Formats: sequence, C-alpha cells, structure tokens
Amino acid sequence: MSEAKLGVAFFTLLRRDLMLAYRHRAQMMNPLLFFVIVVSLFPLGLDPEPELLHTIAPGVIWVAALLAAMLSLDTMFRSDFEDGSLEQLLLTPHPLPLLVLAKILAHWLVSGLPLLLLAPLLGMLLNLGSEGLFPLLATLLLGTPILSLIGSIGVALTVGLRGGGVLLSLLILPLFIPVLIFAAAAVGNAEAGIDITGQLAFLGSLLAAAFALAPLATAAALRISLN
Amino acid sequence: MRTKQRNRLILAIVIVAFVAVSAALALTALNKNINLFYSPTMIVNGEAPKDRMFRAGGMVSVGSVQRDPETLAVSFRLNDGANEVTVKYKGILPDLFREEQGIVVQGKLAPDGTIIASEVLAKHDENYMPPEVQEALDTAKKMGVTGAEKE
Amino acid sequence: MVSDFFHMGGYAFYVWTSYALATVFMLFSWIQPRLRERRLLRDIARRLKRGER
Amino acid sequence: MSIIPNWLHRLSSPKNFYRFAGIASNWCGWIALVLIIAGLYYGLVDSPPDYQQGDSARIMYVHVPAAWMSMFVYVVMASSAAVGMIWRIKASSAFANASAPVGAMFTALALLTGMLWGKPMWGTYWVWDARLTSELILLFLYLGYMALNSAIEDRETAARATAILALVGVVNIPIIHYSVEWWNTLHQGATVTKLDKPSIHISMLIPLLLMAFAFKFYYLSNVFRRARCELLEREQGKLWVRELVGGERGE
Repeated sequence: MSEAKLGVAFFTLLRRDLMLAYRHRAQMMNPLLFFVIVVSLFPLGLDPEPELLHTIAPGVIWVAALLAAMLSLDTMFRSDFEDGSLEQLLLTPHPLPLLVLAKILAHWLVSGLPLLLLAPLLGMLLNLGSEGLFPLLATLLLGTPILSLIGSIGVALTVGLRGGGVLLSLLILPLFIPVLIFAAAAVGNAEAGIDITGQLAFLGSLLAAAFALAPLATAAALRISLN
Repeated sequence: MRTKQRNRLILAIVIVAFVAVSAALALTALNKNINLFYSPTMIVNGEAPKDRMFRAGGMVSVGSVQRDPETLAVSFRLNDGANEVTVKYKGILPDLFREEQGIVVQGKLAPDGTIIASEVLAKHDENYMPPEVQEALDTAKKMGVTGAEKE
Repeated sequence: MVSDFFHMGGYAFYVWTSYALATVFMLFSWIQPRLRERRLLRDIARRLKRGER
Repeated sequence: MSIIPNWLHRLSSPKNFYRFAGIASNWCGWIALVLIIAGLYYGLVDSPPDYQQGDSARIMYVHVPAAWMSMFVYVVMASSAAVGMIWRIKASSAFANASAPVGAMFTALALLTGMLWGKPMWGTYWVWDARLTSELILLFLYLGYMALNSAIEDRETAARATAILALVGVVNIPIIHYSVEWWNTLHQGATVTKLDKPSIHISMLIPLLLMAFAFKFYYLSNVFRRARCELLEREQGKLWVRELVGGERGE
C-alpha cells in the first residue's frame, strides 16, 4: 500500500461524506439556521441598543457557533454507525486516524465553513464594527476547525449511546472554553484597536495541536466504542 | 510490512511537526504578553482603552482615600510606584480595602483621566501571619528605613 | 472566651459555613461507598443463592 | 516478561487488590481522622488570626487543601486511567473511576469555601478570575467523566472510554489555565510578593499542612473503599467474588 492509495482512500471518503451531505442538504442547513436564530434572539431578548449589541457581538456570535457545532457534531458518525459503514471503516487496512481526519474535514466543510460565510451578515445584525469583521472571520477560520477536531473525540466516545447528544455537550463544551475565550477576546480587542496577534497565534497553536492529536484520540475512541 | 512501518514513521513525523508548530505559536503568543490588566503607568501613558470597560490594578496610595460622609461615594488614588491614577467609586468597599493594599478596579476612563469604577476588589496577598508578627516586622522595617535615611 | 471562639471576629457565618460544608461533604462521601458495598454484597449473595437452588 | 514488577502484578489482580484496598482504606482512614482532629485544633483554636484578614483566614485550612486535592486527584485519576487502559489492569481503572466522585467533591468544596472566603475579603462571592474559572471548568471535567462513565453499560468499555476522556482533559488543563489567566485575572504582580518576609507564618503553616495531609489520607481511604465497589460491580460473576460472598455468609 503506497501513499497514493492512502491519498485515494482519504479523498474517496471525503467525497463520499460531502456527497451524502449534499443529498441531505436540508438536514445540513438546520444547524446553520439554528446559528442564525440564536444570534437574532439576543437583540430581541436584550435591549436592542446599538452600543450594547456592539459590545456583546463577539461573544454572542461565538457562543452561537459553539452551540451550532454541538448540533452538527452529533450527526458526524451517527448515520455511519447505524448503517454499519463505520465498522467497515475500522476494518480497512488504512490507518484509521487518517480516515477519521477525512471525516472531520468533511464535517468542517459542511458545518464550519458556512458559519464563516454567514458571520459578516450576523456581525451587521449585531452592529459589529468594520474593524471587528476581519478578526471575526479570522477567528472563525482558525476556531471552527478546532471545534470539529475536538468535537470528534466526544462524538466517537458517545456514538453508540442512547441520549448521546446531551452527554456530548457535557463532555465537549468545557474543552471548547479556551477557543471561546481567545476568539471572543480577539474580536473585542480588535474593535478597541488593540493588537490581537497574540490571540490569533494562540488559536493557531490550539489548531495545530488539535490537528495532530485529535484524530488519534478519535480513532482510539471509535475502536473502544465499536468493539 | 515495510510500507506499514514507513507509514507509521511518516505519521509520527507529521505529528511531531504539528506539535512543534503548535508549541512555536504558543511561545509567540506568550511573548505578546496580552493582558487585560492595566497599571497606572500604562493608563497615564494612554495605553488603556478609551470607551471600554477594563481592569486596572495597583496599590492604594497613602492618605488618598476620601469618603463622602453622606453617600457611599469614595475616591482614592492607585499607584504602581511610578505613577498614580484617581479612582472614583460608589458602593460598599471590601473589608480588605485599606491604604497600601493591592486593589483591582473595573471601570471606564473618564475624559479627565480618572477611572469611574463599577467594581472594586481587594486582592489579599500571599502572606499570612499573626498581627503581632506583622507589627514586629513593621517596626523593624521602620527602624531600618529611618536608619537608612540618617546615614 | 468561648463566645469569642464562635464569633470568629465577625466572620462567624463564613468560617462556620465553610467548615460545616466540608464536614457534610466529607461525611457524605465517606458513607456513600460503604452503603454501596454492603448493598452490592447483599445483591450478589442473593443472586448466588438463587443460582444455587 | 513484563514491564510491571512482580509484586505489583500480583497486587493488581482484582482479588488481591480488593483485600489490600480494604486494609489500606481502614489505615488511611484512621490516619486521616487523627490528622483532621489535630488540624482542626490548630486551625480553629491554636493558630492566631491573620494580620489582614482576621479570623476569616481560617477558611484557608479547608479551602487550600481542598483546592490542592482537586488538582491532585485529577492527575492521579488520569494517570491511573491511562495505566489501566494501556496494560489492561482492572484495579487501576477501578481506582480511576473511584477517584472521579471524590475529586468532584473536593473541587466543589474548594469552589464553595472560596466563595465564602471571597465575599468578606474581596467583596464578592464570585469573580470570573483565572483561578476560579479554571477550577469551575475542572468541576465540569469531573462531571463529564462521571456522566460518561455512568452512560456506558459495559464496565470494560466504560473504563477505556473514560480513560481517553481523562487524557484529553489532562492535555487541556494547562491550556485552560493559560487561556483564563490571560483573559482575566485578579492576581497582582510583583508588588505583593516580597522576598524579605515569610510568606506564611509557621503557626499558620502547621494547621495548613496538617489539613493537607489529612485530606490526602482521607482521599486514599475513600478512594480505596470506592474502588472495592467498582471491582465488585465489575467482577460480579467471577469466582473470587463468589468465594468472598460465600465466605461472608459463613458457608
């Protein structure tokens, strides 16, 4: 088995997942819709005063992104588990972490990337200044893959369990806190005209670490959950 | 078998590389020294944000505490040894609030350079000792200081 | 003298609540596994008895 | 040939560990009791009030040991879970699972006593300060561990799944610590730590250390008890359990 074949396996799996997502596109839209609705609830629940919205915008957008990620994560391995293709995946000769990475990438393309596209719109709804827009996009670009990566560990641990969804949030949300803190702080600071390279570097560091370690942990967790 | 071993090696190298990148980025971030905690010197130099809440920390200057006897309003100065800023606050102060005590205030900067605090918190230090020992230390210090001044 | 001790220099509520919480938590955590072990042993014994007959 | 020494291997068999845990639990329990009584005497009666904080500083003697334990237990839990997963040692996994509720208890205690100390001294029950926030997240991590543990029916699977979660948590703890420290902190800089003064007076150090060791022995005593339950539950059908129960029934 050469690298070429490994690459083929990776891209086949990626394409398959994207195709499946495309076929169930209505279902895939739901977390995004949820994201938009949660964000638009805040101006309704709070005083829709521009000053206030402006202050809370980074935090609100990021919290909503976390919650939307939780919703979409739940389905990451579910259908594969139910139709037995997950077990097939474990039996292939290819290294499981790599295959897991393909699935994570597919998940991010389907759920994380659209958040990025929606964010400017929501930023405007929440009166986020133009100085904050680029940092918001940058943090989402760095941050949402971390959510998919770390989240996959939790999904793999809870895949066979009944009521796994609630359990998943309990396991994963505490681990997401550093991402939330740095991302929201970066956007807020950018608005106040403070240098944010530190926060972005830290998010990048988290991303690199998660990229290296999360697929391994997810693969191990899948083996445990499915044995 | 050999390809499998080679794959493992590649995997290990990739992981080590990413962890190294991660560590390097973390170090860059640490060098940036982000803090949301401004010292009086930074505030005097105009480094504090203008119309946003922030935290300022320092020691309460000796003899600077002025209480309004009728309302709960209080004003005092914070110093970090080099510079001072005035803080205005309305509310109940913590028990540990006193002169030469480390204090953290949360508030906004007024146009005249004073901080309008919405919260005043006392930070107790890491020293614990009975009062007598503290008194002894204080007198010793005082004698040492006066002694030094005489010379 | 004794009332001084309970008064705790005016911090009685905070000090005594802290110590009371510690006592309650630690006692509860102490009792819990003991009850659980007794119950487990009884259950296993009952199952064994049923299995033997 | 095994990496594990022979005596450890023998001890780690469920049957031997069960017996050992019972004895160890009792011994540690008595030691903890003696230390607690001594610590309470020195802490509440013999030690002087603090020069700044008065008698409220006595909260330190439960708060600080509890906070130390909250972190110590997590490290112990994660490492014994890892050992249990890698070498398939049941006793070690049982020890990890037994640690979680005790650790959560200490974390909750540290948080609550910290709030009770913060109110009179800082002026507030709660601030979103670095230490407080990371301690709260630590509590969430413990609760997540316990939730996952109880959600999985099969005990073997549960032990290995929770081990992975604990390890992921260990990686995350320094990250969380740094992130919250940067984000918001109440802690003063160098103004407060002066090298020419003792950081804590000996009369206050004694009760603090007594209580710290008391909590450590309490944890050991407690965790061994709990590990016995875990083992019994996991090994219900095994011969040694049947012998044990049969023996206790006096047959």
